[in-house]
Amino acid sequence: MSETQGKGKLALYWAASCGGCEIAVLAIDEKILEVAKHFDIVFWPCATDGKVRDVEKMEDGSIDVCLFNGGIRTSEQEYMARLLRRKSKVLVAFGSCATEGCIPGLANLSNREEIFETVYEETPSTENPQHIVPQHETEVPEGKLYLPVFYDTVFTLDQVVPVDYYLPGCPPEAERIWDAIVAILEGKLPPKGSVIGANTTVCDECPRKRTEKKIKKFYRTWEIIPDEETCLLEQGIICCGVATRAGCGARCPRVNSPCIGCYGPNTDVIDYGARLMAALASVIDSNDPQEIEKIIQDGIPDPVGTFYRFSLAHSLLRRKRKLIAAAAGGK
Amino acid sequence: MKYAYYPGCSLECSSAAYDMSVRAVADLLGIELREIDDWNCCGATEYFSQDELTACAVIARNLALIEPQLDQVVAPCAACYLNLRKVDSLMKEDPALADKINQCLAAGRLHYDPGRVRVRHLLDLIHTDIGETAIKDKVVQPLTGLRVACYYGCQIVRPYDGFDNPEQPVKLDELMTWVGAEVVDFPVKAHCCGGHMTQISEPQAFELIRRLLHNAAEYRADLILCMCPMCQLNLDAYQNRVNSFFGTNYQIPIIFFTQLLGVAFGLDWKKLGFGKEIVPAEPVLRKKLTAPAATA
Amino acid sequence: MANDTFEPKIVGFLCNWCSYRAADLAGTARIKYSPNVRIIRVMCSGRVDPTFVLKALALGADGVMIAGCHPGECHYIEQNYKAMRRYYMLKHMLRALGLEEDRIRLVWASAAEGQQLAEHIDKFVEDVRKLGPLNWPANWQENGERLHAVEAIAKEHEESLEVLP
Amino acid sequence: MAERVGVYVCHCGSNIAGMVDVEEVARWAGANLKDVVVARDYKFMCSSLGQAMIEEDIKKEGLTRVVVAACSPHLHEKTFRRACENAGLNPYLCQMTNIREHVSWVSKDRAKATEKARALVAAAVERVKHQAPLEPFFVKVNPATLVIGGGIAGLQATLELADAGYPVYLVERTPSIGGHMAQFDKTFPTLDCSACILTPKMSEAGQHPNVTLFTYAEVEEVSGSVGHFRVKIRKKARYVEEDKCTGCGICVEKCPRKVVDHDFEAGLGYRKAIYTPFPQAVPRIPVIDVESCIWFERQKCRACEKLCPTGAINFDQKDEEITLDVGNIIVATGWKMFDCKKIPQYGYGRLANVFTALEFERMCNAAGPTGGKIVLRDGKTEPQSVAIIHCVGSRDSNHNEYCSGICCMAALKFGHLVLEKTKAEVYSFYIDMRTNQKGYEEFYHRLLEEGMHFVRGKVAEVTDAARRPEEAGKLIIQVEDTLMGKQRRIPVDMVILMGALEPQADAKELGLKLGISCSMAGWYTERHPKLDPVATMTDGIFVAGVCQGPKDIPASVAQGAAAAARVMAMITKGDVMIEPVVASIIEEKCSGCRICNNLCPYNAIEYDAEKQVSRVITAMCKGCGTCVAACPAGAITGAHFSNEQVFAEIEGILWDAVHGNGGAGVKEGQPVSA
Repeated sequence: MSETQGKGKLALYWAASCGGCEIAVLAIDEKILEVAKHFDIVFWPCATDGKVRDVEKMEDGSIDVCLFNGGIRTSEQEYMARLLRRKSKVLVAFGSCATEGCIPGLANLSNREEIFETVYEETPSTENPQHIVPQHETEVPEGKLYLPVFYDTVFTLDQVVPVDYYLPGCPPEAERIWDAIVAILEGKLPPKGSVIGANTTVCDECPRKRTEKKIKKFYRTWEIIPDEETCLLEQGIICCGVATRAGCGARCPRVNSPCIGCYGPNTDVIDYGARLMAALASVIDSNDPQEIEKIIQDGIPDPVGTFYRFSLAHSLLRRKRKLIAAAAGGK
Repeated sequence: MKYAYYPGCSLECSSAAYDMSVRAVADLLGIELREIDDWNCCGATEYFSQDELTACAVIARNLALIEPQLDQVVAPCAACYLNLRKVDSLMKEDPALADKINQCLAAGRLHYDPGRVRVRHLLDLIHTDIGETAIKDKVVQPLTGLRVACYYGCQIVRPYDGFDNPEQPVKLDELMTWVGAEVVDFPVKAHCCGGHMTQISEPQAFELIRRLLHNAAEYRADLILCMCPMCQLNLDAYQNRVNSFFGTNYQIPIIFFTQLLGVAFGLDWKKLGFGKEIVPAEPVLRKKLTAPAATA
Repeated sequence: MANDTFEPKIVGFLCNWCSYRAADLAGTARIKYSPNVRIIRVMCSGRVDPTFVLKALALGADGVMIAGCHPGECHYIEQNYKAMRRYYMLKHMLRALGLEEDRIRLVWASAAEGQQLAEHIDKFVEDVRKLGPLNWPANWQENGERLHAVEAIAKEHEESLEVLP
Repeated sequence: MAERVGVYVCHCGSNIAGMVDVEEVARWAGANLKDVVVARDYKFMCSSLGQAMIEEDIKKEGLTRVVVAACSPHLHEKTFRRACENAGLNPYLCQMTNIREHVSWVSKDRAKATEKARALVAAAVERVKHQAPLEPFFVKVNPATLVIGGGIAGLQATLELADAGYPVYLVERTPSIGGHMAQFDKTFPTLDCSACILTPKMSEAGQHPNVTLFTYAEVEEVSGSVGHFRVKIRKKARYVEEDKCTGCGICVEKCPRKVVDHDFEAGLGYRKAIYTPFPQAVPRIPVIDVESCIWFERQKCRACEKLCPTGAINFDQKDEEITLDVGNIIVATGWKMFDCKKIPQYGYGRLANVFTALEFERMCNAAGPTGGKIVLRDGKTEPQSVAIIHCVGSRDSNHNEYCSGICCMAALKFGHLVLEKTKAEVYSFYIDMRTNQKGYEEFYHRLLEEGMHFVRGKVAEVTDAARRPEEAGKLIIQVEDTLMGKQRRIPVDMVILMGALEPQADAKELGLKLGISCSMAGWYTERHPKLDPVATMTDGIFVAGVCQGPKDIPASVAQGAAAAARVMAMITKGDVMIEPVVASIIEEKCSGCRICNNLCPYNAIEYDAEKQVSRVITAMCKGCGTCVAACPAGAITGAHFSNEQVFAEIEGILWDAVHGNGGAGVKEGQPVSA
């Protein structure tokens, strides 16, 4: 895209996420000026004024690139996802939430009722004697008011609309964001549906020494002071770097902290947690069923939080079983 | 070591010597036997041919009565041992039957979960749980020179996977060697004594008894050791009848293995129930055990 | 109960050397067993990736069976142990996700054990039948409410756009 | 471009069509499965007409993929792959699905069987679309062969190969080759002398220029694969230097320590602490038994060393490890006899005159401990009556369920020998008389005429407890004669127990080293029970003789020769095709985490420390796919069992769940509303 052709149109949107991704965009520092040189920002509710109505009035496909962060938690977010999909030539799932659900996706361990109960009733700072929880419809003298529907399940962006590119990370590293912008500007994009980034895992960027792996016990981080040079996994600490896409420069392992997997799975892996489970289970150093069970249960008290911390919503099973729904399904 | 104790009817009367010696020996070996409160007859073999459910329920009642903190029960009588085991395992294999039995037990506000209690024979317990070293430690009157035939009968070793070989058991042989006795070969050691056949057809029963006596005599056994009241009764009480029937002259004392163990341990013979047997054992013992016990 | 007519759909991953051949032998010996287990051949139970199991459950299977050579008899020496380790890891995960861990089962069957494999299959089918249908897709779908709500927003906005100018 | 898939559903006569509506399955596949352009059913797909149908469709319809729904791929995968290849389609683009063994033969309900068959066909169709053309690898075959076990089966294999001009290493655990056959006196049914036919073969093997013997040696470790195995053997210290020893036997003669020989003489005779197992042993080099040798016991004696004319005795000798490179391995490790003491009611070990079959073999042998005289344990009394009990430890659910095969004939042979050498009455107690080889039934009739008594019934007990005067001092056989329907007690002087043949105690252990499996009973598993009885599941490893299952001498010899022929075919061809079902690592995706390094039992994954990636050594990979499943980066792919292929197969096999009710068909990434 050369300057003579005129500026492109860029949109950014924030759905179910913490907002860190919005800040991450600014973390590219002065390079944001370079972005501004090439793009008109047509929609960025966090930073510029703009209304949904404006977007609705745009022609379909008139936005060149939309960076969409956050998962889909409510009907409003889904509406925005669909709208921006229709208006954008290239839709990028920006950050871990849009890509694979991220921490908000862990809400899939509960359902709407349980979440409302916690948020609006049970937290110590909550005083709610009337048990008021958000309702989709509310009657007021003037008529009906609507709130977006709060879903039972968090979806990822690509679970509701087709996504062209992904930029994982919680949040994506500034360098990777810039790499992606350059790739878009230069038109050097991988095939649609790809992640713009590395095709290998964190170990590739990790300076620690690795030998062959055999694990007799999994340690939690507070149980052991790890050696600073040896592979953390070989010391029994669950470091997710083996299964997590490179791109961060192995930030966590470099400071003696295990990788927790925010960059998601490597290319063509359809279930991050399954990959990590398979890898870790394979190197458990026991052939005795009871011992294996003990190693697993003692060392991994929270398997979902360990293996699906960032990817539960995008995993094959997507969520914890809703017993009510399952019972209904059986009838 | 605590075990529930199921003496059974025979030990109350005809085999009182067994009960006396079991208690005396157990006491010495530190085995605490807690007699099941309000136990009833196991029904021996007869009930099963009449009505299985009743037979089972009668037996299961004893299992259900065992104090919850005990998980093993000892039965010295072979028939009692077999019946308790049989019902426990029938209940395990057939949950429907177990349900029915428990319905019967419910009438007495009782319940038994199959597998809760492990049914043990006394010999197994002494041999396995006490063991060689502890037994040898207790011997004050070694039975050196006493030739014993160890008679197991049928019910202890068959049909359940037991603590010994079902065809040629050896545990009592080993136990007797530990206390210094000379164990003679007794190839018929697991053959039948005739059981209740004495009441049905004497010639058949006597022939079975004769074979056992004959074999023990052939191997010059001083006495035959039993661990079943029925066996002891048949061999002892009918010995004279067998002799007159076949024109033989066997004079082989038949005693319970616990009685002889008690002798080796230096216990008082009276407390071991000696004198209740018909073919007297004491003369043989006195003759053979010339060397006095160190502490006697 | 609805379970009377419920026929579980079960995916079976059988290793090429022992359990698949056991299934072949069950056939040759004309041993009849439940038709509910549909067999996928893998070279070794060690090839079974937890992803396979999750994928089958996610797509609507009610249970997944993994079968390999007996421990110590693996055609690939010891790879069935790796299958075993992953199996326990998977069970740990399934429990955490609210699934009955009995929906997956690891069994061993040598090439000579057609009868045993058939028994394993029958037992597993019955056990899954007792658990009832899983119907996982229904677990995350929002029962139509979701679509309705999105369309309602679109309609609301359209109407207000019409009114505005 | 969409694939063009052909689906072929076989009736297999009525084998499949009798339970599965094959026409419906084919019709359904054609109507419902994407990319299926041809779907046919046919009486016998494996017939030449069936194959021709596929070939023609490939050419005319331009099929790019083929699915055959028929029997087990273990039977006909090769057939259909060849058909595809003939028509110019890469054979790995053909997928078989098993609707006979896995569906029609095991189902009772036609509708459910048809439903299952549909699912399997859908799975195969979805899978085949993801399959990729593959080319097999070829590996050179080392012409040297390792034979494990120097019994008759191993000897036969060794000589066949050596005579054909190929080098053979023969490894034998005991000090001499010859095996159990060397212990026997006569062989049934011809009654020719065992030693007379065996020893020439032994010495031939001992002297053959192409044969290298390693006796008193065991296989320690096996690595590599077909064409190029590397085998470590441990040659146990003999304490006699082989190159110096002439086999003169002075050491044995002068050795002052005599012990009971539980091996060769089955406990019936004696040997010295330094010994050769038997006079015709090959090699004739003795061995010092450290358990019995006075020097090893209390550092005294060394008589053998002093008297050896060539200075061959070496008390400092150590076990030696030798590495051999071979292309193929023949396993002929034979058997051991059932421990008859496990059936105490038969009295072995308790009643003196109860003998095992092996003891009796030695007793009959003219070179044996009694000089061939049949006598009681006292060494002098000739028995007046002999009982032979069949099926001791075999056909017995308490011990081994299988029939031990050879014992009936061996029992008849024993009967003949007793009748020939003594005046005794001979009783055989059998369950069934099994004499089903050439000349065997005739031999049975001969024994009937010679006056051997046959009692059909399983012996309850052998006892010395006499009931009647005539039983006194005898062994009484208590048996139910099932032909008379009567309990019988038969007093005899001697009892022979026909103990079962059992797998060697360490058969499983060796199997693990070799990567071959055992049946539940412990016999090595052949590749196919009927059509491939000497090959194993591991290419390049063959089995011969009793280690594969009980069999007699002619069958063992035939198997030895057959295994050798199979090996020769491999050597002559020069190279061996290896299925391209192997793992490979995509280096760009590999981060060198090394999770996979330890998982391969064949050490086929190496780590490149410089590039920090792991790599699969294709020739050593056996294609199990464990590393594929374990790779956390998804960097390892398994040819022909790739993730995509299995995922597609799962989707296909759950076709009804995905496309049926429940809305499970919603694809990810697609708008829910149109």
